Amino acid sequence: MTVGAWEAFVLIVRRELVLSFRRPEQLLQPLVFFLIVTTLFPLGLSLQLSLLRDISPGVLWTAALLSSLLSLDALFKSDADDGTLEQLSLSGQSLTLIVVAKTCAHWLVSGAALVVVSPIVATALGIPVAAFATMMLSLALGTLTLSWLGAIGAGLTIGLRRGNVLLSLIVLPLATPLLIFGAAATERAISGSSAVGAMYFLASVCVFTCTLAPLAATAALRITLE
Amino acid sequence: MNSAADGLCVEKVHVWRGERHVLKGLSLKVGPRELLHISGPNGTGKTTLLRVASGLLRPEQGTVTWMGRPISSSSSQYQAAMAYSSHEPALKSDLTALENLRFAVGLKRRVTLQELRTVLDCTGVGPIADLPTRVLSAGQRRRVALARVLAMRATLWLLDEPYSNLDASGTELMSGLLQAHVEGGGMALVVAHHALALDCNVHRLELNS
Amino acid sequence: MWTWFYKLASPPYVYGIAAAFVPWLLSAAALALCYGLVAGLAIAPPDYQQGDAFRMIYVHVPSALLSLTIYTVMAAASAVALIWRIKVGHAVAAASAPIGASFTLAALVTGSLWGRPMWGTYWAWDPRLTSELILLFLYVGVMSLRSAFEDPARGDRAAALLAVVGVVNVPIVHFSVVWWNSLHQGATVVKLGAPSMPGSMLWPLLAMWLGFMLFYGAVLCMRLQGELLNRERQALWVREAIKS
Amino acid sequence: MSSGFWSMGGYARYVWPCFGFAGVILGWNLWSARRAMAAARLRAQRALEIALAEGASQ
Repeated sequence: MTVGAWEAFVLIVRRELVLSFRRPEQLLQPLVFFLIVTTLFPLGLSLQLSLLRDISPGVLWTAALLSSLLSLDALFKSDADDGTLEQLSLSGQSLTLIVVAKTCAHWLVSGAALVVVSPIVATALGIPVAAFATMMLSLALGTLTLSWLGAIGAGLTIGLRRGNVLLSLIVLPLATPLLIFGAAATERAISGSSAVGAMYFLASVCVFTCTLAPLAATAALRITLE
Repeated sequence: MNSAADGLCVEKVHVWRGERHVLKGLSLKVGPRELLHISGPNGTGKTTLLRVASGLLRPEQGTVTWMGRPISSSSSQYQAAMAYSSHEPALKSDLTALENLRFAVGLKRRVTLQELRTVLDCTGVGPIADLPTRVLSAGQRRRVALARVLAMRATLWLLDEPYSNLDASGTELMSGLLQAHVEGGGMALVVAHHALALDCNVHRLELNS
Repeated sequence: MWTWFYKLASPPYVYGIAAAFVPWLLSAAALALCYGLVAGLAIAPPDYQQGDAFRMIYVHVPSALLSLTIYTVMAAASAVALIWRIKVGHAVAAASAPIGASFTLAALVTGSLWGRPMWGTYWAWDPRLTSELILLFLYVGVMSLRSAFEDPARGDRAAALLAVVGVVNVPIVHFSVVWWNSLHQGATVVKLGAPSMPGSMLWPLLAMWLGFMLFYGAVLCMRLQGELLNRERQALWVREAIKS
Repeated sequence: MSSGFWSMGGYARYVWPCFGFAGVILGWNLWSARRAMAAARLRAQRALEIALAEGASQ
């Protein structure tokens, strides 16, 4: 009679998606932030399109990291505030499964949405269409890694008052390899040379984080829940 | 008296809240067909004790065992057999009552929507099962939380102030369900201020500061 | 052997040896530092390339090494405290964090001063200095997380987990920064490398490094007594400790 | 001491501030460690007095 792990995983992901789409404006906010930040740079630098293209990978990736951070503290905070996180932790399912399901659902809603929106931003920054594929793949890997680093940070800062400032302070230093390899891959794609090297490094950081972060995020949750 | 092996047993737990020594070596035991009513003035650690019993809070010293085995090592069996309802009704305000139950109970056992509707009917919130819980009154939310505990079909109930916000019929419903649960072989640990009008096997644990 | 290790988990015992060690560590550190300074500044010959500017390695390299060593010690103490629930581990981690952050800052300032003659600017995104900067952010993250909680025990455990997660990421961050540096900065910028050194230059460096390590031990023992008192206020042994 | 020593081969502007700052860090560590120890001792004493007062009143 007890519910299997896969069944519980699907149920929690569905729960998160239903909850997210009940408040669509909260989904759009990080994306709009992503668009705004990327339009600030050209305004601030007032460069011609060709020069803009040189800095576009850095701008795109920095904006992507910052807007992903925005949506991260909603990962556990709303459930912790209304007590449902306790109910989830007592549901008989392992806490790791709950964390994995919630983080994957969060990535689908924030990271994947960001990747879908990124071509608009890319054209605004003068990135050629040929580079879109590599850029979007690298962004997908990058936002997934950041969702996992963010899950650890969010788990640690649940009950704190100004939690999301601290969340950024904790997560961003750990996300520097992401930014380096991601921006390098996009830059290589733009200049036409092969981005394979950077993509492999980015993928390895992503795999490394996705395997260890669930343990750390579960431990983080256990610390703040206890 | 039945032995400690077939119920919940809490032995000499100590808990500090920062500087305050909230629980000083407290012990309790609940067996089948028993209800333990924990009462006492505010701030004497009633909720802390319930959270320790549920496994949410790990005590600095002392042990909590279920069916003779410590709950820290057998948490999945323990969680499958118990239902915890905190002081807050713990419902997602954006989800409807039915969805709340579906996602909460669905993690513990396969349950059909029809079965959930009947449970919600039986606790008097059937007609509003499809409204988001934010529009419900506190009493109605308490009834939805009660329906969740019922739908879990757990042998052990851990209820924190289950009577709060309930009107006269709600209180009567609550007492009836508790009575039926305990007489049907279940166990319950209930934190409540006022006396429980139950005539089943009720033990009382008075916490004083 | 195990009883010695087991005793390390009991706060009063650790408080006792920490208090006893401080004078010895401090005097040994002072000795090593004096020798290192005199030998490094006056006796060691100037480098054929960097001239007397190379003497700045005698404070930069020990600070940089120490900043990384202290982070590792903090992460190890945190891991021990998390896994075996030993409170002394949290105290060691809490005591080490500010010391480590201060030496990271020292490494950054001395590094940029040392780089100035070579680069013409105080900051040229040298790969090691950039990693040192990110290490400083990690330290600040751990310290601010620890102090953000009202309940000190929970703050300890949260900071401990972050320290462990951080130490796993330090090599990755360092590698990615070095890789990133190789992308943009070609051979033009001389990397902040210590010149290959004959004995007369090397001994002062070892002495300074030893001096810094002993100094860290001394300050750690001092701070550790404070951290243990904070965490064991109700314990009986605290009464005797305060009277003495 | 020969003036050559103090000039540090023309790099005095960098070498002495460098060592100076390292000295500042060492000094700060000693000073703040001692201060932290004193503060902890004070807090422990105050907690002790409160505990004794409570003990006496019960």
